[in-house]
Formats: sequence, C-alpha cells, structure tokens
Amino acid sequence: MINKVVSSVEEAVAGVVDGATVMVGGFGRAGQPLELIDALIAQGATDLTIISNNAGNGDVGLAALLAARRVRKIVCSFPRQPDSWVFDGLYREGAIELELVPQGNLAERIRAAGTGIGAFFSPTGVGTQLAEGKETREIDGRVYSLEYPIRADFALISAWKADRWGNLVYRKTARNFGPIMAAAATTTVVQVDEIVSLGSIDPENVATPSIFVQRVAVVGEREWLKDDVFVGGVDLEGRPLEASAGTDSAGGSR
Amino acid sequence: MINKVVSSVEEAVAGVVDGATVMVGGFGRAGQPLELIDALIAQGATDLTIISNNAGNGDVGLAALLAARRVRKIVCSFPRQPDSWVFDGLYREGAIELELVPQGNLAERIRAAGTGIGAFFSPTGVGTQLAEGKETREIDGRVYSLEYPIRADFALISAWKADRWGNLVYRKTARNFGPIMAAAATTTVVQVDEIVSLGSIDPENVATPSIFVQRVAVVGEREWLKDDVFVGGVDLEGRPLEASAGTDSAGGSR
Amino acid sequence: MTTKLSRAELAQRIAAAIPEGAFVNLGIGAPTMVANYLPADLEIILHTENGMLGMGPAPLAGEVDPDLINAGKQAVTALDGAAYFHQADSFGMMRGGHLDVCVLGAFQVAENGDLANWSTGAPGAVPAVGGAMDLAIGAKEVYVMTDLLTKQNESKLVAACSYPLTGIGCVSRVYTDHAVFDVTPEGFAVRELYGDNTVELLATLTGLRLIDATTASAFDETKGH
Amino acid sequence: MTTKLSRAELAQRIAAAIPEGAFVNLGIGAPTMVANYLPADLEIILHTENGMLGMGPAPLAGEVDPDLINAGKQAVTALDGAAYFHQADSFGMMRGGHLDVCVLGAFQVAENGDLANWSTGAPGAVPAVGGAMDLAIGAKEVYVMTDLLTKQNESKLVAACSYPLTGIGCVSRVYTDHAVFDVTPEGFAVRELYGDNTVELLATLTGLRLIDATTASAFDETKGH
Repeated sequence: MINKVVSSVEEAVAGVVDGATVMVGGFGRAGQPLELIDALIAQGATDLTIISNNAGNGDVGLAALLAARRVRKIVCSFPRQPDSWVFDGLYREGAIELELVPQGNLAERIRAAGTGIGAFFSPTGVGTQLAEGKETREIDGRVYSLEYPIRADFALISAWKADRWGNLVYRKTARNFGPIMAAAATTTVVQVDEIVSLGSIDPENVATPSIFVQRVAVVGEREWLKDDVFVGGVDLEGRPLEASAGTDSAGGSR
Repeated sequence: MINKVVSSVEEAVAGVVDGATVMVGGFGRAGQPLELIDALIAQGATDLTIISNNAGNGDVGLAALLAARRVRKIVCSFPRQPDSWVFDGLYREGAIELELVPQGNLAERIRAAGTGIGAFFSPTGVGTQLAEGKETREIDGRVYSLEYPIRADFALISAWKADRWGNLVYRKTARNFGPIMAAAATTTVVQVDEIVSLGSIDPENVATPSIFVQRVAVVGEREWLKDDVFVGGVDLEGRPLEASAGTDSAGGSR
Repeated sequence: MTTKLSRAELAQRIAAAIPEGAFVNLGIGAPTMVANYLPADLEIILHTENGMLGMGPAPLAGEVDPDLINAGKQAVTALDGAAYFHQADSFGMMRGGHLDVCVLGAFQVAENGDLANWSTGAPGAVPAVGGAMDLAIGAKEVYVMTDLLTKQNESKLVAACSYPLTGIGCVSRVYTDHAVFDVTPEGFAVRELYGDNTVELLATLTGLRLIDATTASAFDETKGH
Repeated sequence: MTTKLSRAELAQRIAAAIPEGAFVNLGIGAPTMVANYLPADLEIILHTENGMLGMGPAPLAGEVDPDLINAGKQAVTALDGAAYFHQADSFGMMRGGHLDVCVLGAFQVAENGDLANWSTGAPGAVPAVGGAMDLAIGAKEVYVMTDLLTKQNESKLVAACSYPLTGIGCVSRVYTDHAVFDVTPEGFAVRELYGDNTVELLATLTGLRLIDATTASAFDETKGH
C-alpha cells in the first residue's frame, strides 16, 4: 500500500542537508508552510538557497528561518514588504544574497524545471536591469530573453487536503506556487489540514497529482475553518480577532 | 451582463474565413467537437490549416471535414489509425499536407502560444527525423531542440458544462487539449452539454477560466449521461449498444 | 496652479473607460482604487496575479479569509463566476496577452511608452519587482495612473526614463490628475484635459512637445460607450 | 530452435519487475498487456498520456464511457486516487522525468540505447508518432518489450538502428522472448536467460558481442523484491 503520510513534521523535513536548495510555497502568508518551516529550523540545516515569491513576513515562517541565519541566498520576486524587516536587515547588512526575478519568470522557470523544458524565451524584463547579461532574441518581431529552469532539492508547500497517494487540493489563492513547486523539486513535502480517504478527492479536481508528492504531514485545521467550512473570525494573519483588536483586520499590503 | 452563449452552432462558427488556422480539440473521438465541426462544414470555409492530435476517425467530425476537402494542411501527432481511412486516402493522393509533431511538443507548443512564450528548448525528438533542421543546443549536458508556438485563429473544443462567462469543466480524459487550445486561439468556440448558472461551478474546479473563451454553444447531453450521471449503454463511439451489436464495445485502438 | 483631479476622481475616470466584459488587472497601490468605481451594473472581471479571476470587494470584518487575498496581500472575496489557478497559469494569462487592461502606477513614463515603476535605483534600497514587469508587457492596454508631477514638481512624463525600466514601449495611455495622454508614435497626445488645463500649459509643465488630440478623443469616447 | 516466452509470459515477467508505488506508462500495443499481470496486492499507478493517472482496467460491457479512454483509445476505468489533467500537464510529467518506468514496443534497439519504434521509413506509408518520442526521453527507466527476432529472423537488437529513430540512448532494458538485456556503456548485457537460451546462442542470433551479467542480475532481482 502506498502511504506518503509521515508521522510528524520532523520526519517530513528529514534529509535536508546544509547547502540544499529549498522551494518554499506561498504568496505572502497565504499558502506559506509555517509548520514545515518551523520543523526545518529545528532540524538545523543551514547555508540554504531558498526559492520563494517573498522573503518572509513578520517574525514567523520564512522570516524566522532567515532570522536564524540559515539562508545564504534567496531567489524571489518581491522581498520588500511592510513586514519584511528580517530580510531588510540581513540584506542591508550584506548577510544574504538576493536574486530578484520578475514573478512571472519565477513561476515559469519553476514550471520549466518540473516539465523538462531546457530553457525558454520570455518577453518579461527585456530591456531592464533584471535581464542584463541574458541572451536575447527577436522572434516574430518581438524581443525575448532566454530564461533557465529553477529546480530544487526540496519543496515545502502547504495544501488543504491530501490522500495517502499524495493527491492535493488547495484553498483559494493559497494554491499559488504549490502545484509548480511540487513538480520542480526532487523531494516535495506537503503540510495539509487533513488526510482524506483515497477516492474522496474527485479526480477532476486534483490540483497537484500524486506523482509530484513524496511526503505529506498533517498539521490540523486552520483557525478560520471548522469541519471544512469557512467560519472566519480571524485577521489576515490568521489570528483570532479578539487577539488582534485595534489592528485593521482587512488591511495589509505587499 | 456578460453572455458568451450563442444561440446555435452556426452562430458559434461564424467568421471562419478561407485559409484560417483552426485548432480542433479531442484525442481520437474523446472530446472531439463533432457538432461544431458539422457546423463548420455547413459554413463552408475552405483551405483550412487544422491543428489536432489526430486526423479524424471514421466518417464523422474531423474526418468529414477532411472528406469535404476543406483542409489544406494538418498539424498533428498521430494521423494513422485503424479508422483514419479518410486522411489516409487524401495523404496518399497528395491532397493534404501533413506536419507531424511529437505529441508532447504539440501540446507544449500550443501552451507556449497561449502563455506568450517565444520559443522553448525541448528534449523530445532530438536526433530524429522530426527535429531535422531545428536549432539544437546543449544545456546542462542534455541536447534540446528549439520549438516555436502554434497559435490559431479559431479553436473548436468540446467541454461538459459552461457558465455564461465561459468558465469550463470537462469530463475525464475528454479534457485533453481543451484547456491549452482555448488559450492559444484568437477566438475560442466551445460546445457543451449544458449551461449552468453563474456561481454553480466551484472556483476551485474550473479547468478553463472564462478569460480564454469567446463563444459557447449548447449541444445537449451526451448519449451516455442522464441528468449529469453516467448511465453507459453505449459503445466507444457513443452509439447505443443495441445499434452496434456484434462489434467489440470495449475495443478500439489508436 | 491649475485645477487637478483628486485621486478618487481619477480612479473614477479610469473606471468609466473600462467596458463591460473586460478582464482587468489593477496594480497594487493607487490603481486598486479603480475597483471602487466600476459601475455596479456592468460585469468587469478582475484578475489578481496571485491566482484568481473574478475578484470581489473586501470582506466584512470577521469574514476575512487568509487564504483569499489579492496581489497587494489584502483580504478580498470571490464573485460568482470566479476561478482559482496556480502562478504559472496566472502569469501565462498575462504574458499570453489575454488581459484587456491593466492599470499601473509609475515613477516615470517616456514618450516612447517606456515605463519605470519598480525601483528608484537609490543605493541601499531593498529592491522588489513582483509582477510589474509581466503586467507591463502582457496586457493589451497598459494604463498608467499617476500624478503628473512629483512632490518636487518634476514631470513624471519624460523624454526618456532616468529610473530603471519596468518595460519598453509598453504604456498605451497615462491618466494623470491634470489630463489624459495617449502614447503615440509621435509622442504624447493629450486626449482629455481636466479643469483649466490647456495643452500649452501641460507642455510647459512637462517640458515636452505634446500633440493636441482632445477633439479626436472626445469623438472616440462617444463611440466607445 | 530455442525456448521462447509467450507474449503473456513476457508481460508477466515485466510486471514482476515493477515495484509498488511506481508511476508507469504502458505504450500502446503489446506493452498494454503488462497491466493484466501487475500484482493485485501492490499499488502501481498507471499514467496514460491522454491525461490521467490512476488508470484502471477495462470496464464491463454496457459501462463503456467514451470520455474515459487510454492512449490506445480503448475504454478504461479510473481507480480511487486517480487524477485527470490536460495534455501539456500530462506531457510535462513525462518530459520532466516523473515517470518511473515506461514500457514500449520496438522495431530496433541499438547497443547504445537508441530506439526505433515509430516508423519503418517505408515510402508511401502514413506516418504517426503520438507520444512515443516523449516517452522515450522522459521516463526514468525505458523498458522495451519485444520479440528478439523479426518474422524474417532478423535481430531487433542491433549495432546501430537502420529505421528512423524515436530517441537517442534512451532505452535502459530490453525484455525479449529469449532473454532480458540491459543497455550498458559497453553494450548489451544479458541479465536473464529464458529456457535453454545461452549467452553464446544469443550472440549468434543477434550478431552482437554480449556481456554475461546473469549472475549479477540474479542478485539484483533478489534485492529488489
């Protein structure tokens, strides 16, 4: 019987070695695999290269990994945010290397790794600083620059539900980088709210097929759900509203 | 109010001009938009270039369009099938031009058109007749050939259900080329069993988002379904079993 | 001092230029305000780069869903007819030219349509680009929403951008608090003037040679609605 | 005349070499038979290039669903745990190296692993390639299932393919009715012999220098199960 469900987040992140390249899912906080990142901090791997859209928010998750000085380099599209103080400090200090990639090129380069494309010509960024030094070519009257795949040793992603084969469904915009990162890493590790029985995910609705997933860890239901139904009552960071009284619950900015 | 639903298949295929490039969805008979093709035959456009995985089955659908001698050239991966006698005859007669493309390159070239990729390096076909004359390049120790997008003026596809914005869901392996062709054509025309009310397709499960669809025509429920539920009782060509007695209902081959 | 539109009036003006059925991406910052003025009786489908079509307004307090945010990482809702998809699909939509309109902020727009809106190039600043470059080259129409002048009274419309570029020749129209400019092969054409602004006055403020297209554009506007 | 395995025995032999949890694509034609011999107590996930993982056996008559077919355009079923996806995603799985094993038919396999299985190059024949080239270069292990000899008693294992190639250096192992051959940097290595076949006899039949790896492989097989 195939069973990719591991018994703990510790087991889920086992084997990440120093110097590894690790993709981290999420757009801001949505879909960020907080529990897996905490486990990775505890696991101790260092000198990591991280691929992620952002460079951490507040003091949790990816920001905490950065604060622990485990990250040598980050490849991302949007590190600077109102709550990216951890990254900002390290960057100004020269303690972290940054490769800035336009978001669509980041996504497509990750997809290229997962789908065996050697390189592709993208129109994004042409003529800007971020395409400096890249090979360019005019095709059908438009100029493109050549972009290479981005692959990783591990991908840490957050989904909503999984079955024991590793089929995944996500919730809303928390899907973001999950499906493409799952395909681009040698070992894809997923945290989910819940494991459901094999066959209970409609084959039409699988967002990440089992072939892309190696390990699944259950972290329990999110604060804003109750028995699969959205109940709200939290702020944008997922904290109960009473705990965050006085802040603008619908606010936030990239 | 947005309403992409047209009143007939005739209206759906209006505007296809002589010499147009037309994508036709389907893998064999599964997902082939038979009613739209019939309407295209009636409409009269000729000298067409067709992009499709196969080159027609039996005497219906794409095969009928070929038999009517409306197709100058076909771009496909697998024209030769036990029931491709229409294409075979035209090909031997020199009455149709064939561009043979490995299926994965065909799919990826169609996707490239829909996603604005100028060209991409594929490992498929390298060193074979089908990559002769193509630019090759070694990247990270592997040889790739450069593949260009395939776009079309029209895409004719078959889906299961649509809403009036044009969001689509498919059924099982009839999905095949639908989502990528929808994105690669200037005008995407879809035939569906049924129009459902806006909001009744779960946003998590939309297989082709509305942005890729221009026209939707309703053709009624398939023979093997009843009120959305599979009831069977047909052969592989969708004919009621009593009508096809004596043939192997589960047979067929590519 | 000439008459100027407020930020809200400008957002309203842009909203009125978007036809029913359009697929629209509103950049983070001021362009987000355009959503507040889209006519309630018209269906306009908003795309958010983080993976959604059919984005609706902000939720009520208590109904915030941390899994449902926009590109600016604000809580939003989903309309009937919405769809979710992953990042490669989302940016495929942009790059593939499927968006009808995007509205972006700007530091500078050049006469040839070059856009600078992601970096001032200041040394030591933490850079970030997000989806700006993809939007700039992807949408059929790239509208810029901006004040005409900086706080130092320098024109944001320029002969050539001095800030790092976001995209080359990508802007089709600039909505400013003073006037609306079309990017044309001959340079900026003034399409619409607000209050007591004149083409001559704008030429002085920008230091650019401007084409007067106010009559033609009034005609286009009528046709377009 | 040496002992030969029947087509069914060969399918059974290949099925036994596939470990639980493997993602497997069975090419159209004879390789499809392998599915009939996969152990019922092991979960092996079949991929079909037309857009599905978790393919199940043929349906009962009366239960044929024309929307649910395999690459050979035969009616199939879906197992619990199945997933459907479009063609670009399906071939992305192949090209991206996610399939553990594919089993293909062959006209010829060369010592260096070159495969010819899509065209005899006969003038006037209608060509067709389908997903053969993508499978050949995509799967981690490419197994060929074939008779060793053609009807004219010519060896399908050759020094160099004379038929048009499907893929270069892509085959890892050849299951024939006489023996199992591994493709190695030094040429074909006989891994397992059926019946009264010997390495010497196979060398005569194929006209190739063969490596005897029968002892080593027996050890590997034990380890692998």
